[in-house]
Amino acid sequence: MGVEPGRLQFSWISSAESTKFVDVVKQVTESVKELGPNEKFIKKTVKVS
Amino acid sequence: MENPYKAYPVRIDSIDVATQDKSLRTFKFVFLNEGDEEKFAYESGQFAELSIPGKGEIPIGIASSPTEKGFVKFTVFRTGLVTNHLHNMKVGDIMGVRGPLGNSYPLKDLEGKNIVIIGAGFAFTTLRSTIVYLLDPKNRSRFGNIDVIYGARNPGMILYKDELTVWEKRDDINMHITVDSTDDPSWTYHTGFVPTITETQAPKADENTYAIMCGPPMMLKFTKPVLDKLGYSHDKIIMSLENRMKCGIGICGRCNIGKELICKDGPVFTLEQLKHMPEEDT
Amino acid sequence: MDAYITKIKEISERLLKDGTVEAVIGFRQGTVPTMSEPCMIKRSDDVKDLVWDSNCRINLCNYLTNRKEKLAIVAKGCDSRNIVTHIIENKIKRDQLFIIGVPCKGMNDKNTGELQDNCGTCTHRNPVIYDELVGDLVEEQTDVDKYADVKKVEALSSDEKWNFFNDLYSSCTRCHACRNACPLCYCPTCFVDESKPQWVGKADDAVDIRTYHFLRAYHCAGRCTDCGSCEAACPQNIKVRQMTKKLEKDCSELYGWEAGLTLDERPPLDTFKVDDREDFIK
Amino acid sequence: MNETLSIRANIMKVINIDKEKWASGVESLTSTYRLFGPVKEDDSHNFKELKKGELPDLAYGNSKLSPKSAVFPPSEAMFTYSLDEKNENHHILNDVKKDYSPRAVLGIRPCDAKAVSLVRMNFDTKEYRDPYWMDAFEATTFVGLACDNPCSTCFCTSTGCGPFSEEGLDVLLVENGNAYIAKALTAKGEKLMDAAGFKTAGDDSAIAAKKAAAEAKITASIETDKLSEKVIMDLYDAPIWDDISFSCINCCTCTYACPTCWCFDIQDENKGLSGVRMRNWDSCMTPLFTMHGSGHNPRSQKKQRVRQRFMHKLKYFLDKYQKGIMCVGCGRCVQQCPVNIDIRTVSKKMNDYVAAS
Repeated sequence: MGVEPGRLQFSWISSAESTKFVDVVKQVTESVKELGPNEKFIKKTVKVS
Repeated sequence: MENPYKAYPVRIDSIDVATQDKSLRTFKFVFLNEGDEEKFAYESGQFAELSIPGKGEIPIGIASSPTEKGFVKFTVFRTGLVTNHLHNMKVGDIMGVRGPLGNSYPLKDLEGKNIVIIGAGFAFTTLRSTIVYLLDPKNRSRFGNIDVIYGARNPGMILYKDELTVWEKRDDINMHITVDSTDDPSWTYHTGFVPTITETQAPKADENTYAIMCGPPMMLKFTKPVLDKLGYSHDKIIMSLENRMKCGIGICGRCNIGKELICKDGPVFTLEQLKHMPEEDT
Repeated sequence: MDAYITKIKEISERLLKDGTVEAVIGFRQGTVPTMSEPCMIKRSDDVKDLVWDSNCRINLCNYLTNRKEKLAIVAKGCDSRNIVTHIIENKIKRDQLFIIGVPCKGMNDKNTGELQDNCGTCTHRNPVIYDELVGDLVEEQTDVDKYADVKKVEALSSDEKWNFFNDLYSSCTRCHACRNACPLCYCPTCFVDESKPQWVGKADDAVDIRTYHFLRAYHCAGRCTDCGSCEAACPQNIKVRQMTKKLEKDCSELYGWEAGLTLDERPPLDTFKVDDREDFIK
Repeated sequence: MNETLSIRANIMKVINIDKEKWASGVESLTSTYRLFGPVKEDDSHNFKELKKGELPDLAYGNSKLSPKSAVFPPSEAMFTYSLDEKNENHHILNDVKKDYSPRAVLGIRPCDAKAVSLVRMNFDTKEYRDPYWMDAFEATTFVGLACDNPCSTCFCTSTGCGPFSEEGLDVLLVENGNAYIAKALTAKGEKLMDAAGFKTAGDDSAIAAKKAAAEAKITASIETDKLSEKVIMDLYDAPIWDDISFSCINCCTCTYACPTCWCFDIQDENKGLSGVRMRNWDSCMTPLFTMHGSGHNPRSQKKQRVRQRFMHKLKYFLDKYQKGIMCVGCGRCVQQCPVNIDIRTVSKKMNDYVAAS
C-alpha cells in the first residue's frame, strides 16, 4: 500500500514474558525512529475548498 | 445580510439538573455580544441550533419564553455526541446558539381562544415557553381558559417542578399533572398515561378551543384518537414535530417530509396539515 | 444464452407455481444497452421478465443478506461462491435457497463491451453449489495468470506504491457503490458510517478516501471471490480490485485458500490452525 | 417566463467567434476570471478549474459528474475555530476567507445550467440566503455549449429544458463549422465576451435549424404530465416502491452525479486545538442521512429512501415550487446507476399510477 515495511511488526509475547516485551518495544521504537516521521497516512488539517 | 450558519457566541450562565436520573439538564445562556439578544428575537415553539465548535450542532426547542429577558434557556436530553459533550460542559464555557429557527405555535391566532396544552416527557420544553408566555401579566387576559396536561414516566422525571407547583396554585390555569406510575405514597396528582388523563380532564371541544401537543411519538399516536373522540377538529390540533436536522434553515434537505421542510416550514403543524404528509416511519 | 434463459424461466415458473419458493432473484431487461437490472420475481406470471445476458455482472448474493423467506437465486460461479460464504457466515440458510446454477463464460465490461477483467482470469466459472443447472458445465480456465497486475504493484517501492494508490483513488467520490455492491459488505453499520465515535473524516480528503478503501479491502480478505461487482458498480471506473486482489493473492499464497469453495471450512482469517504460517511474527 | 424573455431580448447580442481566436480569447479571460471547464481524465470528462494556459476540452458529450461543484464543492469550509482556551476567541466561529472573484464556467451544457437555476430556488429563499452557494453563483458567468449530438440517455426535451436551452446561461455557444455563434444572454455574459475580446457581430439565423436537428435526435423522454394532479399520499402509499427499490444498493452515485441534488451535511473536524466546520455533499440514499441522535431512524429501510429520492424529485419539488420536476434530463443517473434504476421508468410508474378509490 505504500507504508514502509519497518513500521509494522508482529510479535508473540506471553503475559509472563515481561523482559521480552520491553526488548521488543525498545527495538521497534528504535527502528521506527530510524525511519523518521511518517508522512503518509497522516492527515494534516482537512483539505477543503 | 448575515450568514445564517453562524452562531451567536454565548456563555453558559447556569446548568441545572432537570430530572432525577440526570439525563436532562437545563442550560441558561447569555449572549456575549451586545445586540445579539435582540437579533435572537423568538416566539414560543421555535428552536435553535446549539453549536459547539469541534463537536457540531443540535436542534433544540427553546424552553425560555420571549417574555423572559437577559438569557435564553434550553433543556437538553443526553443522547448523542453533541448532547453528551454539552452535559459535560461547565458554567462559563463558551459556545454558540444559532437561530431562532422554524415556525412557532400560532399564539397570535389563538387570542380569545381556550387552549389545552398536552405534553409528555422532555418534549415539554417549548410548551413551558408557551405557558410562561401565556401567563405573563401582559398576555394572560388576551386568552381564554388554559388547561395543561403534562405527563412523565415517574415523579422524578418531571421537568420544571418548581414552576409547576406555582402554576398549580394559580386559578387562571388548570394543571393536570400525571405520571405513568409511582410507588410514592405522597404523590397527590394523577397516575396514568397522558391519553387516559386527556380523556377525562381535557375540556370538550368547541369552536373556541384549540389543543397544542408535543411529546414522544407513542403519546401523540394514542392521544390523537382521544382528541378525535372529544370532538377536536384536526385544524384545531397543533403539533410540533422533530426530525434529524442540520442547517435549520430549509437548505440542507435532510428534514424534508412531503413538500415540507420540518426545520423551516415546521416544526409546528396542524394535524390537518400532517394528514397530507407521509409519516416516514411507516 | 438463449438456452440458459429458457431454462431459468422454466425452473423459476415451476418453483413459484409449486410453492417451493416465494420469490426468484434474477435479472430483468435493462433500460440502457449495457445493463441488466437485478429483480425479484414473486408471481409466476412475471417470470417472462427474466433475462440472462452478458450484462448480468452484479453479484446477486448481495440481495440475500438476512432474508427470511424461501428464495430461488440465479447464480454464476462467483455468485455461488459468495452464497457459500454467506451460508458460512450465517447470512442465509442453505435450506432457504434453491440455487439455479448458471455456468458462465464471463460478463462484459459495461464500458468497453469486452470481457470483464476479472472474468478473463476466473477459474471458477461453474457454480460450486447449486440445486439445478441451466446448462452443461463449461470448461474451467487453467492457464491464467490471475495476479499479473498485483505483481506489478508489489514490485514497486514504498513511495511508488503510495503514489500508485493515490492516483488510483483520485477520482473517488465516496459514493460507496463498491461497498454496497459487495455481498461481503453487510455490516449493519460500516466503519465509515460510525458516528459515535467517528472513525473516518467525511470530507473528500485523500487520506480518508484511502482509509476507506484499504480497510474495506482488509475486511474482505479471505472472503473475496473476485466477483468484480465492486469494479462493475464504480461509476468512476476505479480499479478497486487492485487492493482486494492483493489480499486474495496473499490468502492463496499463505493459506492455500480460495474463498467460497466449500461449506465445510471457515475462511483462514477467522480460524486458527497450529500449522498457520507465523514467520511474519518476530 | 415572459419577463425573462423580455429581459433577454434587451440584452441579447449575437457574436461570431472564429475558432482560431478561441484560445487567445480564453487566455485574455484569465486576467479577470477563474476559469472552470471540462477536462479529459482517463476516459471521461469532468469540470475542473483550468490551469494557466489550459483550454476547456469542448469536444465532449457531457461530464461524468455535473458541474455543480463549481458553485457547490463536494466539501466546503464554512468556519474555522480555536478550541484553545488560551485563545481570546476560543469556541467562536470565524468566517473563512473565500475567493469570490469573478469566475466563469466554460462549456457547461444547457441541462446543467438549467439545473443551477432550479437549485437556486433552494439556496436563495425569501427567508434565507445561503452565502456560500449564492456568493459563488453570483461570481460566476455561465458560458453554455449547445448540444448538437445528444446522448442516447438524454431526455432534456421532456423536462422543460433542451439541447439549446438558454435558462441559467449567460452566454450560449453554438458550434457552427469553424466558428461559434455566441449569444450573450445577460449583462454578465456580454461583459465576459468583451473581456475575451470577442466582438465581431454575428448572425444567429443558423441556430434555429441546428436546434431543431438536435432536438430531433433526442428520442428518450420522461413522462410527467399527470404527476401534478396526483395526491402525494396516494403516490407515497402506491404499491410500486418494493419493485422499484429492490435492486438499489443505496450507494450515492445518482445523488452525487445529479446536477439538481443539493443535500449536504455539516461536520466539524478538529486537528489539535483548531478545527474547521465544513459542509459535505450528502445523500438521501444513506441511512445516516435521517438517523436521529437517539438511534431512531425514520427512514431505516431502503424502500423508504428510494421513495424519498424519487418523490422529492418528481412530486414534492413539483408541488412546492410549481416549476416542474427537479430533473433536467441529463441522463447521468441512468448511465451511472450500478443496477440500472432508471428515473424514466420510475416516473412512468408514478405518472400511470391510479389509486384505488
